[in-house]
Amino acid sequence: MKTYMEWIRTEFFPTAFCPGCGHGIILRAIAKACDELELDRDNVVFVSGIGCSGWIPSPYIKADSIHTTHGRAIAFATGVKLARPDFTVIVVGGDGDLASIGGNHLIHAARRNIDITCIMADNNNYGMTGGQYSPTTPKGSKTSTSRKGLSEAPFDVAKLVKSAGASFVARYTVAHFPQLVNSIKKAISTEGFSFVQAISTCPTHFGRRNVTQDPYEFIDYLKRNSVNIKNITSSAESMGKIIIGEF
Amino acid sequence: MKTYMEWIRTEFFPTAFCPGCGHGIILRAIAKACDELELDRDNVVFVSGIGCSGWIPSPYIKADSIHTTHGRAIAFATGVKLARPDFTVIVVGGDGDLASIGGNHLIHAARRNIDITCIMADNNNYGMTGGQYSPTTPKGSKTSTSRKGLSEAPFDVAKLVKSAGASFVARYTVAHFPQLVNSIKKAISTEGFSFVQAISTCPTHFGRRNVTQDPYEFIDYLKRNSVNIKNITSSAESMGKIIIGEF
Amino acid sequence: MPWNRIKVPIKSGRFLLQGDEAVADGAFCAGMRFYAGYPITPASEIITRVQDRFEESNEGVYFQGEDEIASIAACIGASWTGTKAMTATSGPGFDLMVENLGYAIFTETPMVIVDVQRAGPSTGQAARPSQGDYHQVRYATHGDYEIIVLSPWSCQELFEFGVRAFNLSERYRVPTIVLTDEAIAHLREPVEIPEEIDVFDREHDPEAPPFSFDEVDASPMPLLGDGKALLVTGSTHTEWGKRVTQDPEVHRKIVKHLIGKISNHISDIFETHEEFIEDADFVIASYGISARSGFEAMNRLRKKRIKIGFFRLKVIWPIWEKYIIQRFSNVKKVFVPEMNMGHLSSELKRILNCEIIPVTELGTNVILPEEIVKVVEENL
Amino acid sequence: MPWNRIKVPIKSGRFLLQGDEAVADGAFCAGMRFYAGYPITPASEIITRVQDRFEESNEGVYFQGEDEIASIAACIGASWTGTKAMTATSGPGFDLMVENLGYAIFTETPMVIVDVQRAGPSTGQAARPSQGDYHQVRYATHGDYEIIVLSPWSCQELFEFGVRAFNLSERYRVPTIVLTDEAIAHLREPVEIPEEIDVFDREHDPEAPPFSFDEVDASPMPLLGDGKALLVTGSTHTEWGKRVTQDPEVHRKIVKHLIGKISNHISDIFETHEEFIEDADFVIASYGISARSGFEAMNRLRKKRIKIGFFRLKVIWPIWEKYIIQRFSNVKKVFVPEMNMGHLSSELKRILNCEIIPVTELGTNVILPEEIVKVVEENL
Amino acid sequence: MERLEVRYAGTGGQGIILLGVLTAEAVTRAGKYATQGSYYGAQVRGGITSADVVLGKEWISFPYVEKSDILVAFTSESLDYYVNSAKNGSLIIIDETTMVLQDEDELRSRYKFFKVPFTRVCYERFNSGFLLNIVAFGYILRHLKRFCSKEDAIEALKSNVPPKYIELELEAFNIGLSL
Amino acid sequence: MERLEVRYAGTGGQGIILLGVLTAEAVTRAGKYATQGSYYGAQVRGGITSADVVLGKEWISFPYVEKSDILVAFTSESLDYYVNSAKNGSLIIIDETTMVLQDEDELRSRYKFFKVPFTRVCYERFNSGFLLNIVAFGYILRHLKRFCSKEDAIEALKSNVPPKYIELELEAFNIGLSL
Amino acid sequence: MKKRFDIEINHDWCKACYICVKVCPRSVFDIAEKESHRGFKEVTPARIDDCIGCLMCENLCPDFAIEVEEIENAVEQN
Amino acid sequence: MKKRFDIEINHDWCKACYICVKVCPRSVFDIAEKESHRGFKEVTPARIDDCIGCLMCENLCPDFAIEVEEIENAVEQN
Ligand SMILES: Cc1ncc(C[n+]2csc(CCOP(=O)(O)OP(=O)(O)O)c2C)c(N)n1
Ligand SMILES: Cc1ncc(C[n+]2csc(CCOP(=O)(O)OP(=O)(O)O)c2C)c(N)n1
Ligand code: SF4
Ligand code: SF4
Ligand code: SF4
Ligand code: SF4
Repeated sequence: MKTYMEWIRTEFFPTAFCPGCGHGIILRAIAKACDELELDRDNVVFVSGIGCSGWIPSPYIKADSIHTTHGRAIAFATGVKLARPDFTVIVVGGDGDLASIGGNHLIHAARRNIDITCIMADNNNYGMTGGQYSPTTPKGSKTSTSRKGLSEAPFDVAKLVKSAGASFVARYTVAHFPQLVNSIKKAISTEGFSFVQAISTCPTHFGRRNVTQDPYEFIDYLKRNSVNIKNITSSAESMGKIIIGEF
Repeated sequence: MKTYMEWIRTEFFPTAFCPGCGHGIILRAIAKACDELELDRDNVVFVSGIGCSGWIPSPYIKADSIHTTHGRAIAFATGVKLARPDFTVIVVGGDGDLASIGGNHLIHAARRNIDITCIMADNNNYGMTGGQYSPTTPKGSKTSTSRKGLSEAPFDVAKLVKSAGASFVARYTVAHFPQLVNSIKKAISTEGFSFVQAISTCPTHFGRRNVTQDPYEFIDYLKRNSVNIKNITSSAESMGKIIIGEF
Repeated sequence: MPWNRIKVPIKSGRFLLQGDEAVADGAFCAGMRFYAGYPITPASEIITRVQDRFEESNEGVYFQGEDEIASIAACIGASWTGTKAMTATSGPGFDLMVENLGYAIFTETPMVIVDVQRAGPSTGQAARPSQGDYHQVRYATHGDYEIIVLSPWSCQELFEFGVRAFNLSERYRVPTIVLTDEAIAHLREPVEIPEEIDVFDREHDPEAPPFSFDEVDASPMPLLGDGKALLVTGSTHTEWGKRVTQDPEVHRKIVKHLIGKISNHISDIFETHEEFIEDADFVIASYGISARSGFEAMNRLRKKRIKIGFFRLKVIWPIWEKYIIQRFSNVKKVFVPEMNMGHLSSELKRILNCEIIPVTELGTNVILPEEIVKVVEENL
Repeated sequence: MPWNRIKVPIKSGRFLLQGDEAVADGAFCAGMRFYAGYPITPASEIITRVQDRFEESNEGVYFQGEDEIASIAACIGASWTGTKAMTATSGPGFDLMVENLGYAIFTETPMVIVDVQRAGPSTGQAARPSQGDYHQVRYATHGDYEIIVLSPWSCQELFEFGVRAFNLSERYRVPTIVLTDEAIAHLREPVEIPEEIDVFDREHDPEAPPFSFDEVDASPMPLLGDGKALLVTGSTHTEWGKRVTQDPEVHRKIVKHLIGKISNHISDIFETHEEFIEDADFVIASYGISARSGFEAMNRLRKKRIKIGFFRLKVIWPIWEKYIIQRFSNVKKVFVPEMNMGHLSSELKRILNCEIIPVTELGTNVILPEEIVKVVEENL
Repeated sequence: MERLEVRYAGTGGQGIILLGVLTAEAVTRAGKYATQGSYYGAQVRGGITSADVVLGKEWISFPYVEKSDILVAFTSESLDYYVNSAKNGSLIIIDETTMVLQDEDELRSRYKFFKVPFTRVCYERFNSGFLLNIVAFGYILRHLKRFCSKEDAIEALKSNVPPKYIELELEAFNIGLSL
Repeated sequence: MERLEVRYAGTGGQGIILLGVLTAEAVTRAGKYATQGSYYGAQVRGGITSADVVLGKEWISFPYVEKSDILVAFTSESLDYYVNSAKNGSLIIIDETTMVLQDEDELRSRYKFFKVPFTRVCYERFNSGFLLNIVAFGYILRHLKRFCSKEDAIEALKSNVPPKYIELELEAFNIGLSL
Repeated sequence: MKKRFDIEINHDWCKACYICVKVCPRSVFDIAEKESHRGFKEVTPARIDDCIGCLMCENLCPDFAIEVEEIENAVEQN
Repeated sequence: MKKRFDIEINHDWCKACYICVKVCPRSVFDIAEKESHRGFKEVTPARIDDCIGCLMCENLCPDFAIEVEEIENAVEQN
């Protein structure tokens, strides 16, 4: 067994995620990052909100975890961190959880630059409640609440969090596993607020309606559709692409 | 009588603001902008939240106004605008109102780029409740809740709103009256979400504790301490300065 | 005239509908043309149906708020333009609406909230029914006021109360809640959509002050865009909306108005469904999904020749105490099945002097008729 | 032992204190070392005092949340590290705390909320007193549960209840509310700070499951950092925190525990202040600021040889029905002064059979003793 | 008041809810009364799922299954969970292909017990279990004759599946009918 | 139970609340009991402001002024507002310098009415009205003899003003004492 | 052709913040020695002839208490 | 010195999303013809000798159902 499995609560397996859900890959990435950093599991606290994404740490990561109300994970985490600055505090949430209802806590944590790591499992929609659009759903996408295509523009959450004051901001997809693990490691190691936008796949909802219901094809699409921020020469080049890298 | 006085509800004068409060100057700037744009007063709706800043339009501007709950003005305004796209909808709020408790509505309105104008009367603290620090209070400032100097960093709200997707973003101070009027005019004329950060003076609280209790000296300080974004050559130059201009 | 008999803007006839769909249809028929909400189990299906209706008719605006706070706020803003507005949610989302619900009450803004109960406290069991929010909807926001809460027991009533909630809300200028639960909202039943319905549109008077101190009735409402430079505020105000934040007398007048305009019309607002009350020694009193169980239990008990009646509150707030006292004057015992710790029971204890016997379920199972039959038989 | 007699960490003696200051001092003495809040009239003075105490002692963390939602959330997070946490607010801010209050209840997180009532609904009159939130604090969040609410009537009691709220909260693992009002919170009175106080610190057991299904008492609490990979969740869960969102039985067990751990200890929790109840035909029953008026009214009436007693609830929730029934067994009429539409009155109507006569104030004036005297004399 | 309580039970992804809806819809179209309620696990897929349908000639008071008259189970897990709420002597139908039972004799002694090869016929014709629920819908109709006709059922089907699949669905339905 | 109800009334910025606090503090230091409540307008400055102080030897039940025994008014507006809640025959003190009264005779007939040149003496000594409240504090002590001594008052003053101003404040206090 | 201006001060609205006095580049205003009935020392445009009509005082008066207006006739007469 | 790998598949955790099958650059996996008792067609590492140990399958399996391990002995034996 790989050593990072010590960070996984296998007694609750198989997970409650749909087959092929990218959230499981993010779960592994987090476990691997923690393992490679050799964190002391007794001093790591995970905090999550409501959503499929909230289940990544709670219950699947074997460390203290608080599964809170929808959107409020960062605020709870702030209390934990302020009361116990010696703890490593890691928030995991969805794009709905962290960027829609919880957007204010996100930018304020970045502003305060509080020493918390925040991982946004971004599947471009509200998986748990049936695939409604979220603030990261690309314009034109079909979701259960934009069945003819979404007319709203999405946030560039990484940019937003950066401009709010975060110390470290990165974006990768589940198709970029080693980079994802690395960025999570960097995020945890960085002092101040750090943010990793982990683009995930929800084959059941977003995939089915927009990309593909096939889990692998979806991951492959993410790979093909991403460009590293370092490799962008013109903005036209990056149009419609997922910009990955450190911000 | 100047024509812009038609936008002012003088029957409630003298205003409830403290002597020398900069919010009165913002009131005039808004009235002047509306007057110069020759807006049809019957189709203009002002929406404000709770705070001294909320009083700028409610009751002092003679047009429809909804004085809402603390932090929620933009959300109410969104309902008004969506139901009546023909209305000119203008939100006026404070830094606490719009950037602290209401920060999420602010960035989401910018993301949606809904055609609303938002004017933030930013006096760097919570005037109404006794001068507590706000998300725009400069680091180190003394406020009633940071009596030894604030350790948190402030938002650059203009930058944040811009990166969230707003069409037009400007920042001026009450010491830059003509520019302020102009930027409000541009904001109202721009389609999509437009945001004017109007740096105001609260001599009673922020001024007394940090700059000066003297209303004029405070305004003069704002003038001396601002640099236009166009004139910045090095970032060192702008350290600790208020960057004004269009973003 | 504010009352109008209108042709329904959707296909009439008898359809198998889910509760969530039925309430959306009812609201749409009543004229709802603005919907703002945030998805939540078990109310999310309402959104889909509303969007269908808006798209079919090319009328209406859907707004997905960044959260429930923004959603209810947008409804209030829309309502002041004269647009009938609605939101739908469940416990955790309702919690977040509480502050602006108070604003709507204080500013006398018509609007409808559909609250589909799930098991709480907190996120509890999202897809399981409960009736635990009976008192929450009445007391959630701070201060003194009255509010109207309807409690449907079927998909048919979800349609009808979708209409009625708007009519009451427009008539009394008060936010009105349709309090249902996961069991009914997700139930499918045949629903009869009538050809015509009666609809009340608020009395719009551009000359009227936005607020009123009238102690006995609601007043006409001006709107944004009337050209009267309206002042709307959730702080204490005069009739013309001028803030008055230190005068006890003005505050007293407003609160009296907020209470009086409802309590003086309780006979118009309050509604019940009663069976065999006249000759009953015992009564099963309930509302919502538990009343379905109670009704079946009554049927079974009457087959056993027990003189038991059935009393169902279609409106749970305001509760018409005098009427209830009168109707129950000869009743010996009241059995109150409900999926909570006994909320209606405690109200009836306050109102009635006879014995009140709660039949409660703190888990998340709909109460079975047989359980009620058993409790009644044990307590005869 | 969880109970400890400790020397107070501040200067003892007799001082003129404002209510807001007194409650902050009480909380600090009880061990509060985490405060998160958002300014609001009339609770803002609490912040200043807390900051003073933290700075003097070089202990404690102050966090100014971006709003009230963040503030209460931070308190809950801090509490799970074993830090005694508090927030303070008033109606509009309390509204926003409602969802996370439910989370604290469901996760059995000890913490204290000081709620300084101002006149509502909505922003109403920010700097005027009211008692309109009596039922809100009990029913604000959705679902079924019990909660503890203390109602002080003086600055002295604000100090004492600052201590007691923490003791009860830690003892029963339930968020505890000190419900006061602008009148007392802004009042200044001599307050006696004792040399020593009794403090209850939660039973910390690293081996214990985070939650409990015990029907009669609260259970020990493990903490973050205990090395046991705690699972804390506001969804329905087993004792070990595993989510169980479809099982009615587990939900029933939790809710029974939440209710049972409080209701079974009501004699420990509930507290009253009584005068001349034994021989009284009439009683003035009240709480908070209105009880000050009621007490003075009783004095005046007894001088007129009227056999009237005084009954004050120091704890308004839970309300000990059996005890009240017993104490009022010989009472003919109960007069209930309160600054609202009659909240305690309606509770007493539910509990007692004698006549309940509300003396209410819907405006924002503290009720004058003479007004009560008048109502009593008219109703003898 | 006539009342027939039908419960379909299986796991997520088997189309149990749609089966319930189709039944209720057919009965509604026949001018009778039907209520349909569902129960699903927290996961979008997996776990026990069931659909209750209560049928009557007129309005139905209690809309859920209290004690089923007919229980159709597609997984052993769901059968175990629900068998105790089947009326004594009531009808229990299970999928013969996929379900292995330990206590078949006991079941036979207490209930009218039928094993139907739903999955097998499905695979034989479609090489997939995808239309399992539609086959079952066709099959179950024989027990619902007092409440709806074959035509009502076909109407129900037509109004609940996308037009492009209707041919396939009807075929599955007919297979069920003729089982 | 002895009870003395004192009300200070004026406008924002005059230091009315501090005057109330000083009174209550002095009495508290004397080992007696005092309650002090305030009323202020929504504005940070301006509007009617008042401070109620109720004094007793022991615990005071109702902590607000019901009918004042002593009313000290510093503006006409506040006098008008509060005069009706003064007890008949009670003490009313006003600032002679700044207040112009229409109905002085009536007031004299119903109350023990005193005019004191608070503002004038203040300006004479300090060329500002800034210490008005402290002068008044010194003045009012003569009516509070049963509750506190001059020494208690000075202690109260010392613990409520910044040390660097204490000299000035004491001077103002003494001017009031000797008025 | 020097323009002339009229300055009107609304003493009911003025709160004596003295921004106008200090902002005026021509030091047009004086502050009264004595307090008015509202408890303020009133501002007067003592040197009105020096006014150049820059509107600084008007625009920065938070209380709309100052209005500066060009005297049309005055210009024509020149 | 070709490295050899062992691939373990946990069929209790696998949900048959087939990411592994498709992501493997060496097409190591096959899908069974028949459904298992859990209702899935199971995956088998049919061509295990072709495995190059890139870990794509393991890392992208959302359900932790695959473990690829180098066979230490195998390397030494070469
Ligand atoms: C206050 C509140 N509102 C709404 C919900 C319903 N809800 C649960 S999860 C969720 C969204 C989940 O989306 P996201 O955060 O993107 O996570 P995902 O499920 O996509 O991983 C919503 C709206 C809730 N639980 N609480
Ligand atoms: C929900 C809620 N929380 C807190 C308050 C109290 N409150 C009123 S105004 C205000 C802050 C005002 O600051 P700002 O928005 O910056 O406006 P300013 O007064 O400085 O112009 C606060 C916290 C409230 N009214 N409602
Ligand atoms: S709904 Fe989407 S995000 Fe949620 S488990 Fe299924 S695939 Fe994953
Ligand atoms: S408190 Fe500050 S912001 Fe408010 S009116 Fe006074 S000076 Fe202006
Ligand atoms: S207009 Fe200019 S020059 Fe004239 S008084 Fe005003 S500030 Fe002075
Ligand atoms: S490790 Fe690589 S080569 Fe080996 S089976 Fe997995 S994906 Fe294929």
